[in-house]
Amino acid sequence: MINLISYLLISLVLFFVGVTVMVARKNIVAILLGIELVLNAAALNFVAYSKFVTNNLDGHIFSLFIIVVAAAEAAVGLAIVIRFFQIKETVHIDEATSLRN
Amino acid sequence: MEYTIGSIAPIFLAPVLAFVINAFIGNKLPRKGDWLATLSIFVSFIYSAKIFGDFVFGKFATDYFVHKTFTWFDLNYGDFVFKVDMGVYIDNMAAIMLLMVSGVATLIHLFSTWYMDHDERHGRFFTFLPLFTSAMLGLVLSDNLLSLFIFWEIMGFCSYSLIGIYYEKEKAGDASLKAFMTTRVGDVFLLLGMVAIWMVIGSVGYVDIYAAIAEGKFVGQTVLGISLASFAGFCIFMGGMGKSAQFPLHVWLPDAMMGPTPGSALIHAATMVAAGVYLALRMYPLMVIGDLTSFIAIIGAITAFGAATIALVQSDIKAVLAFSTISQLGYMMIGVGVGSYNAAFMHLITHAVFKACLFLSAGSVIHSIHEQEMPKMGGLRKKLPYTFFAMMCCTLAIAGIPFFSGFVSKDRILGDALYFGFMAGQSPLMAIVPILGFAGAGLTAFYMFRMMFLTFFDKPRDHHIYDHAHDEHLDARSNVPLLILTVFTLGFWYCGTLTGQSFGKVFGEKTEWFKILVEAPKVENFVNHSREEFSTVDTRAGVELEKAHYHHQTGYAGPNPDEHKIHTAHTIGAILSIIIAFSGVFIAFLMYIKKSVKPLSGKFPEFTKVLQAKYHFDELYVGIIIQKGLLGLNRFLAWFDMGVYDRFAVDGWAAVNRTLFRASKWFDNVIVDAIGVDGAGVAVNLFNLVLRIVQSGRIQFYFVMLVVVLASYIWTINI
Amino acid sequence: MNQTLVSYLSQYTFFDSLLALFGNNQGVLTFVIYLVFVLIIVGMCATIGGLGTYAERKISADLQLRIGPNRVGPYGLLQFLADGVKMITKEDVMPNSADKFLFYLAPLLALIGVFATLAVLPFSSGLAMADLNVGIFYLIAISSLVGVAVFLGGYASNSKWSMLGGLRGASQIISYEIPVTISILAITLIAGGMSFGTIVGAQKGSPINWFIFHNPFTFIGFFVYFIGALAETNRAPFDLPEAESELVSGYHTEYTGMRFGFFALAEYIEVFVVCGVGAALFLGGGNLPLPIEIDIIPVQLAQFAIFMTKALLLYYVVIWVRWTFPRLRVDQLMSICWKYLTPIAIFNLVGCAIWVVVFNGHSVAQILGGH
Amino acid sequence: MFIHILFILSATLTLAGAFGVLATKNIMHSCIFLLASLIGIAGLYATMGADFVAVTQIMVYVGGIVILMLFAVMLTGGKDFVSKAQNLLGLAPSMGNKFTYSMGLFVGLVFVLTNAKLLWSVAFSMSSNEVTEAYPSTVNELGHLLIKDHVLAFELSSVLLLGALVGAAIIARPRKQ
Repeated sequence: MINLISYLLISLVLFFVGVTVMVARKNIVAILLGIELVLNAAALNFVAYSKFVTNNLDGHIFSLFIIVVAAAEAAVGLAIVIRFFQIKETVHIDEATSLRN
Repeated sequence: MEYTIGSIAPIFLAPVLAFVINAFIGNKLPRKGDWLATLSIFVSFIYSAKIFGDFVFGKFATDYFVHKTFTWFDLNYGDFVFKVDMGVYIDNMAAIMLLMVSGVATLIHLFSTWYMDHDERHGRFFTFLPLFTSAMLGLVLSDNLLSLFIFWEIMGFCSYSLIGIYYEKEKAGDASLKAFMTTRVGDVFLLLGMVAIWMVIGSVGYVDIYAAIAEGKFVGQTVLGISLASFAGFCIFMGGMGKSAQFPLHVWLPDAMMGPTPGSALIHAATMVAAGVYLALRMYPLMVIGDLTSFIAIIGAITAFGAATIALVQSDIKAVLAFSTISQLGYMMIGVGVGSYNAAFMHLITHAVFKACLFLSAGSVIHSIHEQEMPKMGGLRKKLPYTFFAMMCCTLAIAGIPFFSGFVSKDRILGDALYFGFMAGQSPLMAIVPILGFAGAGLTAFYMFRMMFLTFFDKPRDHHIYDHAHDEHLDARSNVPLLILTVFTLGFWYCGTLTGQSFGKVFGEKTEWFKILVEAPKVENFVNHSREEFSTVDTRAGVELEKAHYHHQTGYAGPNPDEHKIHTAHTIGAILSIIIAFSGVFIAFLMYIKKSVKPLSGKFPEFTKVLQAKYHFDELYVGIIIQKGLLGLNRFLAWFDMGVYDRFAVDGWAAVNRTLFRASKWFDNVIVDAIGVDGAGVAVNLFNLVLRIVQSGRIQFYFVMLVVVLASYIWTINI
Repeated sequence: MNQTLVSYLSQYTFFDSLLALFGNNQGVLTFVIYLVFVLIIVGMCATIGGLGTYAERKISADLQLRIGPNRVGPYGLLQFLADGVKMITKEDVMPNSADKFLFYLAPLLALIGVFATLAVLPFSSGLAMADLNVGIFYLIAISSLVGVAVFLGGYASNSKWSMLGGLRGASQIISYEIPVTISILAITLIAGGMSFGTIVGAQKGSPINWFIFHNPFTFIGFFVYFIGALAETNRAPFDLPEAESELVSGYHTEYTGMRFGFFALAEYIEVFVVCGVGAALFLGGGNLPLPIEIDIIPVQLAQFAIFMTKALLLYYVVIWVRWTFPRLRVDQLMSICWKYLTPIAIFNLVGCAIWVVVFNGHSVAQILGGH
Repeated sequence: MFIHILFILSATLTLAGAFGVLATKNIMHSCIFLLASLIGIAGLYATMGADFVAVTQIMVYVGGIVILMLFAVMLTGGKDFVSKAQNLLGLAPSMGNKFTYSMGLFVGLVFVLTNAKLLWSVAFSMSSNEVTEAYPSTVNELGHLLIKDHVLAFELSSVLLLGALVGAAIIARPRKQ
């Protein structure tokens, strides 16, 4: 029996794991991994509602845009990580506390 | 007869393709891609010839046209409808224009491959030339003012690039900038006119405008207190004035001769400047209901005569031709203004052909002697026989000698002008139009033959140049284009008779194809016009319309009550213009060959100086508008700034402040510093102890706080 | 609608008798049919991959005026079996400081990525495991797993040669994916669909209908695709990730035995797959050059034979190129991709789009022949 | 039947991958588990008939983002850094310790319970019909939607991608010291 609830549960668990990773990890790359999980949980919800509730494809469109935004976010985020590493020689997030230098 | 997108698009797309290829990899192609540009225009020419054949030799009626649209963009958000169509509109006029533009452009490209050979800007030249031609063809194909404007601006840009192609020369750079800026003045008006039209009918398509005129949508609409039709017509005509170099926006065209001569031939003589006249012809119904025809006629007359007088004293061969172009464009505008619709258009075509040929010949002369100043030429007839032949024929044409094309078209315009000025019941002021027109015609004959005599006849005046000139041999790239164009300077191609008058008729009425095919748009035909989408299948395929019956005397419009007067005017005009043309030639002959009459420049030195300075228009614009106007304004502002604002506002305020400062110093020291600042510091320090823990800069801590606050909020409210 | 192998077979009469054999349980029958065909296709492709190593040696020998393998079996045909036996029985060495988990995973990922592409490869109009309506897009997407595998192989070995090879390989694969994808996009634009059924079906009849001859842009597009595909499969002259003279043997330096065999097999099968895709997209796929409309088993077999012939001819060209051209430098590799292939591919895409609009999707041949 | 098998496989892969990301202490392994999870999500999309979204997911994530992540890990050394800065939870290594994990689990739980409170009633009131086995293609409809109804968002996302591309290149470019 596959229905809306099963997808929502998977999405919820994925979201939980994503948030946990974001908080528990101190490595900036790992935090980005958590963000990807959270974004995917949201995108999964959109497609599930699109399939089971609204019966149109707007949810698909939205999840496509989520994927696009995730790609942009990953590119910029990782560029910042690499730049940060060049300056501080670490990717520990607790080192990233000052607004300049 | 199928008109699908495949049979029309190549006209425009082939040169664009050549432009794209030349722009990116042109330098790597053999001969830097000039053959590609020429070939692409030739493809356009073939497709244009097909359309021309369908329209002119086909069985279409006179007022038949092909109008097809496709959706350009379509933004529909609920009730908000914003749909813009692009399309193709071809009628007889556009078909003839297409053939002329692509044909002349093909020959000029061919000539340029010779002229620009071994030039360092070869590749750049052949990148912009096809783009320019494609823009002109696209302009002719356009079915609305918006796409016309787009192509119009592309042409402006190409013209800018081609004038300034030797951009390291300061004069070339200035000239290109001048051309660009001057035409921009007209373009702003054109845009304004389009907006005005859009406001009334929500579209800028020709067909929609014609239909709106027929339905009377313009009646009663006013803007700024004048009728909207007048306003829109005036603005659009201003655009045409800028492009077609009409007084007072003519100043850019003579300077535009800084570019390579074939470029001048294509841009500043044959096609681009014709775009303004073309626009005026397309918008003719608007001009009529806006009561602008007299204005156009007067502007045209002033331009025609003024430019002709300036041309009298120029010594640069290209400058003479440039001013003659302005003058001839003035005649076209006279034609538009006096209602001589098909003669104006015919003059556009004939002028394009002979002026292209004249410029190419001038290019040939310049290329062989590397000199542009006529006083240093002379006697080149023997060195350049083919060029001489071609240039002579064209000069006969432009001077209005019978049997040549210029006579036919100009004479018809002048005949109509004569009727317009003296017999049509206009105000007496309008007599100035035919008077200036005929005077200009005489001057035209004079200065063109002056140029011919100075260049080709007489003895060589500078033997160094003469001896170094290359002898001319018949060459497919340099002479053949000239000779082909020369063939079409004969009058009977355009009117089927030798002189264009009924007493010279030899081939019968049927061959008066220009008069049969071209006439002012009849707006009432467009009222119920439904537009067609482009598709593979032409829904009109197989539908052949009967050619409307044409009366020689009455045309289509039915018998004109003034027919007799018009006929009289034309007869007088023809005789008058023949006399004037020959007398102009004769005076030139006396002055420059026989030398029995001294040139008048010695007798009126002041006037000559004014003419040589082109009536001081450049100085006028620079001196009055820029120096007096803008600089004066600047000086006034500077005075205001220093005298009024500085003295009273700044200094006075400073004095007030000084007093206030003394009071506030005491207050500051005692109350603010001691109690406020130090006290605040202590207070902030206390707060800081708490906030330092929260404002750690750690993004994860912020996230946790965010989650906790959000969660507590959601759990406390009940949903 | 996605057509699958089962939905194709169900039009034949013997399908019903098979169904009866399995007690009218369609699920079980579907499972069995897929199992059988998966085994057939995977086995066949593995053999092709194995024979690829043989062909490589034999053709290189021929080009260099040598004899090549000639001891095992007739003409040395069984050489690849002997190599396989050698690989399986070899000791499985792993470097001490390697990342164990990733070291095991990398060759498997490479094989998964390659075998997953076989699911949509159109061997004939019927014999495709699934004719997805996003077929070609799926193929491009899933084959990027190979890039990850190459990268992981390089990283997990914990050796500098492997690391450099893996980095080069990953950057090369994701860079060249762009021109390849854009060239393929131009084809989907013309065919009006991303499924292999649509694309191959649009090229029916004589070779003049092949998409390579459709218009000038697709003709250039084929070569862009082919060069890009060479680089994506790390074949010479783009075999920088495994350049012997610089990096020992790149990302699989530390691999031995069957793990190395997996990488090698994956590479050879991937070459076959890209050749097959090239044949299907540009060279008409398995279409018979005759206007045969009936759909019977022999026709399917003939289509299969034609498809394999085209793919294997391209395979020959790939090997030929390898033994003809010298290897590129890294900067040359990247400038070829970003400065030449990608702009050309984008130009082709725009050109194709304009062509489709202007000529209403007709090919050059149709235009010349008056539709 | 196949849908159910695919669903179970994909769901297992998704969740196992996600927990792998959470549990493993090696950042490289985390990336690979993320890859597994993302492929699983693509499988879940496929069970819902979202073929184009599924393949796009694989294309973008496997072909792009995961490789990007791997590169970033490689370029930043992939070591388990320890910060010199004192945290509320003491000195924490970059892959976390039991304090950070307990904090993370707490926050995750709070977040998820909040979400559940918001969505639970909504989710059950929605119609939920059984997944059918046959799916029409979504590609054509998606294409039409993208260039008609959602054209503004489509164009904006292209601008966004361009901006991200240029921005990433500018941020990460090597600078003269």
